[in-house]
Amino acid sequence: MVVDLAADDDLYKAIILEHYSRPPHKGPLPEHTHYDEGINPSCGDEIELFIKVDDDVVQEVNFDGVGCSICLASASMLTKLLRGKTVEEAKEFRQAFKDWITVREPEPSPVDLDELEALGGVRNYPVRIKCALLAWETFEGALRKQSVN
Amino acid sequence: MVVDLAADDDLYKAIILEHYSRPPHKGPLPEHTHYDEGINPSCGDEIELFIKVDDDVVQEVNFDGVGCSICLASASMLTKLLRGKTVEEAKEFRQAFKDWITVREPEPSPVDLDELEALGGVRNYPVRIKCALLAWETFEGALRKQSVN
Amino acid sequence: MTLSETRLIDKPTIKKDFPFLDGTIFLDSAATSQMPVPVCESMSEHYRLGASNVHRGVYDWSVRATDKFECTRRKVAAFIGAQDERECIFTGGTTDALNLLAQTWGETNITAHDTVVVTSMEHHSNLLPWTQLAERKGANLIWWEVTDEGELDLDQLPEILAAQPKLVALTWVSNVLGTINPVEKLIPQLKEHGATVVLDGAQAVPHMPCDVTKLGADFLAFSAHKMLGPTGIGVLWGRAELLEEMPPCRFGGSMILSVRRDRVRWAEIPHKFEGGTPNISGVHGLGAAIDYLNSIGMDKVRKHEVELVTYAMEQLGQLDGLKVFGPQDPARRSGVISFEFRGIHPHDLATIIGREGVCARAGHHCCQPLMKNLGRQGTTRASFYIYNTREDVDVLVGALKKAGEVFKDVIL
Amino acid sequence: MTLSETRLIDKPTIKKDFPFLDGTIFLDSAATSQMPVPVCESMSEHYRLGASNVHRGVYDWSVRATDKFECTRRKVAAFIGAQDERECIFTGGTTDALNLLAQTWGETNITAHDTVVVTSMEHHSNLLPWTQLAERKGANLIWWEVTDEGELDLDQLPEILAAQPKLVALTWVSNVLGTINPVEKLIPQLKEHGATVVLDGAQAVPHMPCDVTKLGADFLAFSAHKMLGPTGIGVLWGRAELLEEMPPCRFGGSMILSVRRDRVRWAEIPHKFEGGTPNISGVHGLGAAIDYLNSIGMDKVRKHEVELVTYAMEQLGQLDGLKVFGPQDPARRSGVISFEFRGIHPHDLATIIGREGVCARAGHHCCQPLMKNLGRQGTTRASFYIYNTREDVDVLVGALKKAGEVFKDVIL
Ligand SMILES: Cc1ncc(COP(=O)(O)O)c(C=O)c1O
Ligand SMILES: Cc1ncc(COP(=O)(O)O)c(C=O)c1O
Repeated sequence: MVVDLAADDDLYKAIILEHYSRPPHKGPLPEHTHYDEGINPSCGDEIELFIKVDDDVVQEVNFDGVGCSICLASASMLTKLLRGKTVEEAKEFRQAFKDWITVREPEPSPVDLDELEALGGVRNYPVRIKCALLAWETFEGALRKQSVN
Repeated sequence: MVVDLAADDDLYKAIILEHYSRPPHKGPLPEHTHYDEGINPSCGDEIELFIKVDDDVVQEVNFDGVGCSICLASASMLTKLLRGKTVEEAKEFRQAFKDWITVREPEPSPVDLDELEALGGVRNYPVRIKCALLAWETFEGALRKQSVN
Repeated sequence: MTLSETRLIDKPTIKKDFPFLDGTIFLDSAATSQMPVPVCESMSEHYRLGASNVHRGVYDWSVRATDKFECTRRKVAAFIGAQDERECIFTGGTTDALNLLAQTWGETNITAHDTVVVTSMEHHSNLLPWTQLAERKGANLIWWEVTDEGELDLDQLPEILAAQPKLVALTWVSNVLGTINPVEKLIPQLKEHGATVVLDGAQAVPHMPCDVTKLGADFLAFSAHKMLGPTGIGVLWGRAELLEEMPPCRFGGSMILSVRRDRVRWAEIPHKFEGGTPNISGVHGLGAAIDYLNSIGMDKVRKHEVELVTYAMEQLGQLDGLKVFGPQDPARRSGVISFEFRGIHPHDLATIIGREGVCARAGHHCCQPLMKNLGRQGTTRASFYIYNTREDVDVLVGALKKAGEVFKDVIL
Repeated sequence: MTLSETRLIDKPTIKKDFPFLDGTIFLDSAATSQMPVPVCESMSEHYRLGASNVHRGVYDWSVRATDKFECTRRKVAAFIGAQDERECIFTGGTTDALNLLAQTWGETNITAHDTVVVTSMEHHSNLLPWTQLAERKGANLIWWEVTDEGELDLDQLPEILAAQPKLVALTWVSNVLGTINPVEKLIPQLKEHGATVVLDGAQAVPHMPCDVTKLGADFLAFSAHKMLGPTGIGVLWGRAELLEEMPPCRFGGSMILSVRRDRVRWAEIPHKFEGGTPNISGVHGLGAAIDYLNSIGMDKVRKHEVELVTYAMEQLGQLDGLKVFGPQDPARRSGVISFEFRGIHPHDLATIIGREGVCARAGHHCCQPLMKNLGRQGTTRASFYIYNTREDVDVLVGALKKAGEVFKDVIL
């Protein structure tokens, strides 16, 4: 019944609450090559992103910080989904997710968004889109700050 | 006919236009004991008042400056009517005029306002009340600045 | 149960004047209040009868607008207990008022030798103008701390008095904790020690009787949009002696006596501080809002709030895992209730109760230093006003239960 | 005669949207314009649908208010030809915008080694912020003079360019003389010599097409209440590079990224400059006003004005003893006509024509240095907008004749 409730919820899908409860890649990553922090000024949520790029591939990503379920679940999904992608692929993936989540009636995304599809419900809650995007903007910021050469 | 027109006018009575055209006491008064200038900030009109008090009596008053017909006629009437009054009488007279002109439906004034009664029409033009009062406020300012002892 | 409430605020009138509240449980009046139809109409009237600028035109429309404008100034003065309407300056809001103050009074009075006190429960609007000023001037800055109960730490008062601060920036009512600071006790002591006291009245003036003369404060700021009026208009009240000495800081039309190339003379107060075309319809709206509040009576407004808060504290208290921040005694707090519920993030909580038709606020409420003290990023906040009822509280409680359901399996 | 006019601006629509103008000849739009019913309704809507603060709430009302707010920012950007909506900062009006600019850009950029240029036709709002700043900083101040024809003295341009001013404060259109300054020619030259150009657009943006990108200006300020919108709202537009470097100067809610006791980080532009609850309904009103003007088309607005001014200059020219200040060529002027009539004091003139139902303005129009140049205390000013017609001009002329009668025996 609990699972049903979550499944019925247009926003708080089970997979989101699962990532929120038990993020697989949370905590600082001492040997990162890229880092940035993101702030949502309206709620004060703060995300840190630790990225280890090697050989032009995102080897590891971890996040840390405090935030709402949407924000942290999205961050956790990021850490899972960007692992192993080349920097270029990661950037494209980020853009695809952003494009998909910020339009009212999205086309199917050109890339497979995987678990992120569960976040589609935020479209009904426009202010929460920022929450879903915070980690991804932070990712972009981290790469921009210290561009991969 | 011209005189009629002016007489019929609720604001621009003949006596007002007469004072405006030919003020009897205009121009600086070198041997004044009191002086002040008044400004109407909304139109830029400026009045100077020169007062000679002797033996506690207003011996002479002149005005100078630029302004509209109401402002200058009122100033000119002042220079005529305050002459010969004691300072105390002049102050009372000023107050009586102010009280009379600033209420919508005045009681007959306790003092004889003489020609000033012609200014009663400004009550229909509330912003112009300031014009009618400028010289009188300046008179008060001049006395205050350099109080008669 | 709702009987005494009905006696305080007439429900049919509220229903008629706030028709859009039907079906919405609006619990965010601390952010901005709703506007009753009569206030809205009074604002439109300015335009529908023919708009005009104020203080300058000789034609009838301008006279009408100017009369109403200055008449509202008198109304404001009476509403807050000011002795002289010239002490009331129209601004764009509380934030605008406090910044204006920092720019004129602050710039000319605070030096590197002075001490400035801010409390850690200040809204950013009564915090940053002063911390930035202190930094710019190299002045000494003291933070007046808040106790675990969410009240100003009175044990720190001797230290503060000993520092002889030039300025104390103090909120009358906290927009997060609901705490009503004991300003009538604090102000005389602070002033005895030479302080100028700036009261942030944004959350107080709309909710309780105000008498600045009795309080003895130096400055008070508040916003119309939190008291049934429109956005874009607020008031800075200050004691005439202080205002007269302050230089103007917004230069333009209407604030001058005369302008020559080599010499500018400023207008008298309050006009000296009101450069440019003011928010005329906003002022009209503020006037109408004051009329509306006066027609209820500020005593009743406050009583209604105490009743509601009492009921809300009781009901919320019965929810497992719910913690209300700030004073627990309803008599010591306003109609602002910040709470935490089972560790659910305020954003999530506000979203879920929002789906049940409850408008509440989540976040730091522009009080980040206070959040730091509370050890939180943010809180969920419900705030009441004249149109709220016990039923609203019941809906809130029901909505919170639903949120509990959604997050029941979440480990935090 | 009125045929071509009818083609430009649809009279029945005007009658419907400005019903209160019936019987009143409103010739004071340079002070403040009238508001059409649709704009008024758009403002009321914000309150009648349920008010909310912007940028902070998670509930629907807040989302709706925020969307409309930010959508208006895009509308404003498009209206003035800005490339980036983030370049448009909402302020309380033109005066507020220019003071904000002086307080941030001015404070940080002007030093004792710099030269500041103001023209002698500036409104006090684009004059005093800069003369006061120059005085405060000990900067060099140059007055750009006005010719007897009421145009900027271009012979002085070499001198001005040679001084390499850091700042030139320049009105696009004079609110007294109606002069349209040749900004598209002047700005490139001024900028080539290193100047930052601040355009006062208060009398231009409402009356003619505007493209700041093409103009190449650095800053532009204007007010909603002169373009069919409400009081209390205006815009400061600035180039993003400049805005990004400017420190904020109105501290409070919504303009921060994060606040810690030891460190404050500011929000991005434009929010950095918009501390506090903004004038939300005012912004909505500005948006609706822009919609209204766009539905006519700014080209048509300008053409209508040229037609009216042409007619007015002709008709006024036939009155004995009437002198129009400023350029005589209607193509070089806006719908603002200042005049003198037989030496009758402007206050008297405005009062008498006011009795005939004509609302015009008398005084120095917040341009005292210009008045000094003209050798007058003030002028009488008639100004036109979309709702004015040739018949209005006829009534004005008739009213002036009456004034002539009243003052016929007066010796001046
Ligand atoms: C040229 C000019 N600049 C500035 C202003 C000031 O505008 P506001 O009073 O809306 O701030 C005005 C109008 O009063 C004006 O005509
Ligand atoms: C205590 C307090 N101070 C100041 C403000 C700022 O008011 P405004 O946003 O109207 O300027 C608020 C509300 O936001 C407040 O609650």
